[in-house]
Amino acid sequence: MIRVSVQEAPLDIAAEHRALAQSGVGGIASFTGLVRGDDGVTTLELEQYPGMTGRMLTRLAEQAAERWSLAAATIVHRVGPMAVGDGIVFVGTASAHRADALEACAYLIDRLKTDAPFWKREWQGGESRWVEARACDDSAAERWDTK
Amino acid sequence: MIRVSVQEAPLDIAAEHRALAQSGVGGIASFTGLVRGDDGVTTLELEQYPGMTGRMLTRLAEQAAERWSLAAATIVHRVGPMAVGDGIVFVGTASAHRADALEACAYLIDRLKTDAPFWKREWQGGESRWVEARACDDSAAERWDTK
Amino acid sequence: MLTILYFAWVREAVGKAQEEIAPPPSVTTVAELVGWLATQGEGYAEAFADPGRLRAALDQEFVSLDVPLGSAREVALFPPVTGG
Amino acid sequence: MLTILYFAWVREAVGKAQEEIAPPPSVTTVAELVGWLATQGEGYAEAFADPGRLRAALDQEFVSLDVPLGSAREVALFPPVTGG
Repeated sequence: MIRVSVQEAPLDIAAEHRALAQSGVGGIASFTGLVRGDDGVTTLELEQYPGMTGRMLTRLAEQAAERWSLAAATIVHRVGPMAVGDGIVFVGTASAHRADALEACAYLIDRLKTDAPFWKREWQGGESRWVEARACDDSAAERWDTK
Repeated sequence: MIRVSVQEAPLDIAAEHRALAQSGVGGIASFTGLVRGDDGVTTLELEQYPGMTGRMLTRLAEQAAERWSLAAATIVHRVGPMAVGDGIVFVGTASAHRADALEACAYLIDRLKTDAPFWKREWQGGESRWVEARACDDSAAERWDTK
Repeated sequence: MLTILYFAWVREAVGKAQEEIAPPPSVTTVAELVGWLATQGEGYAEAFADPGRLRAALDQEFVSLDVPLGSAREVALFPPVTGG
Repeated sequence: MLTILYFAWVREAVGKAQEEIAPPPSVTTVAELVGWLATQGEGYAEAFADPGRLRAALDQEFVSLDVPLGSAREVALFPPVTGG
């Protein structure tokens, strides 16, 4: 069962875990990306390409479900303004095999960083700057191609 | 920051995530093991070696913190009777680097299966049986020795 | 007519999120569209001066800048993505 | 005097969780302790008949059955662990 959400509402980690547990299997892996307060950042803003984001996240979840034995996969990505410490993205996988759950979770967060049309902007008080893409995210995503 | 708990109370996944987020870093990985309802199991019971469990879990978390760059690591293991769908164990790691968080999380759950003195007993109505150790858990734990 | 969408600092430099455009017939690839857009005014010049900083999608699929526009109806131009 | 702890089905077969025992001087290793315990009654015979099914800890550290008891105060005997 695949669940994808692009939402302004805060992540509800307990609810996402409960929904994944409905699949009845033995293990749930998750990764949550959080807003860091580095360099005096006060607010993070996430812009998306509406329409394309949901479709790309669904495709990533389907690819993970083809590659690993998953009973369920969830991707929730927030958009709009968020505070330091808030969750930006939640990726969760449920599987009878813990290695499958953990690897699929790593795959999803790595690919999401390069394959989903979101853009981060950091605010420090009244000043803002668009976050630059990182080369290490490209190589993290590519390692799944060579396997 | 290391947090270890062996408890009868249900896992509180949201609270564990909030505590890990206090570390201020960008990512939290977690793995939650759940009671499966296979083969008509109605209740799972967990026995521990009191005193030794807490120390072994703390040692595992310390080993993970030496091996990966972690801002925080949490291991919570339930004991006593639990229902189908309940969480048995929660492993959570916080890191500035998502690969560190995910790998350390995989390490902790793999090692915990072989290095912590817990025993599972499955109840099917009034009948019970002790769960047998699985060879695949030994090999999953050993893969971390050869790296 | 093409629907063109701009995101992040490209949107801010251009000063709009979306527009309908009929580029000249000489524009057949995404890169040529970018080059042509760069001549359409000050904000456009700023947004499209360095194609190396840009990424694109045709009808909501990522493409490299050298692909033909073909029969695409929606072109999006934006910086490398930074979600997750 | 040794404190001996039993867990899981070993505890159930023996019929107790813990006891204080002074084994004879000929018992110097964990395996020898297991062999001696197997002679201490019906439940013990059942619990300790097959040392291959048993694991042990000395003073709360896992050990293999061939190690000497040494100056350990607490010996635990149990099946392979199945937590997590």
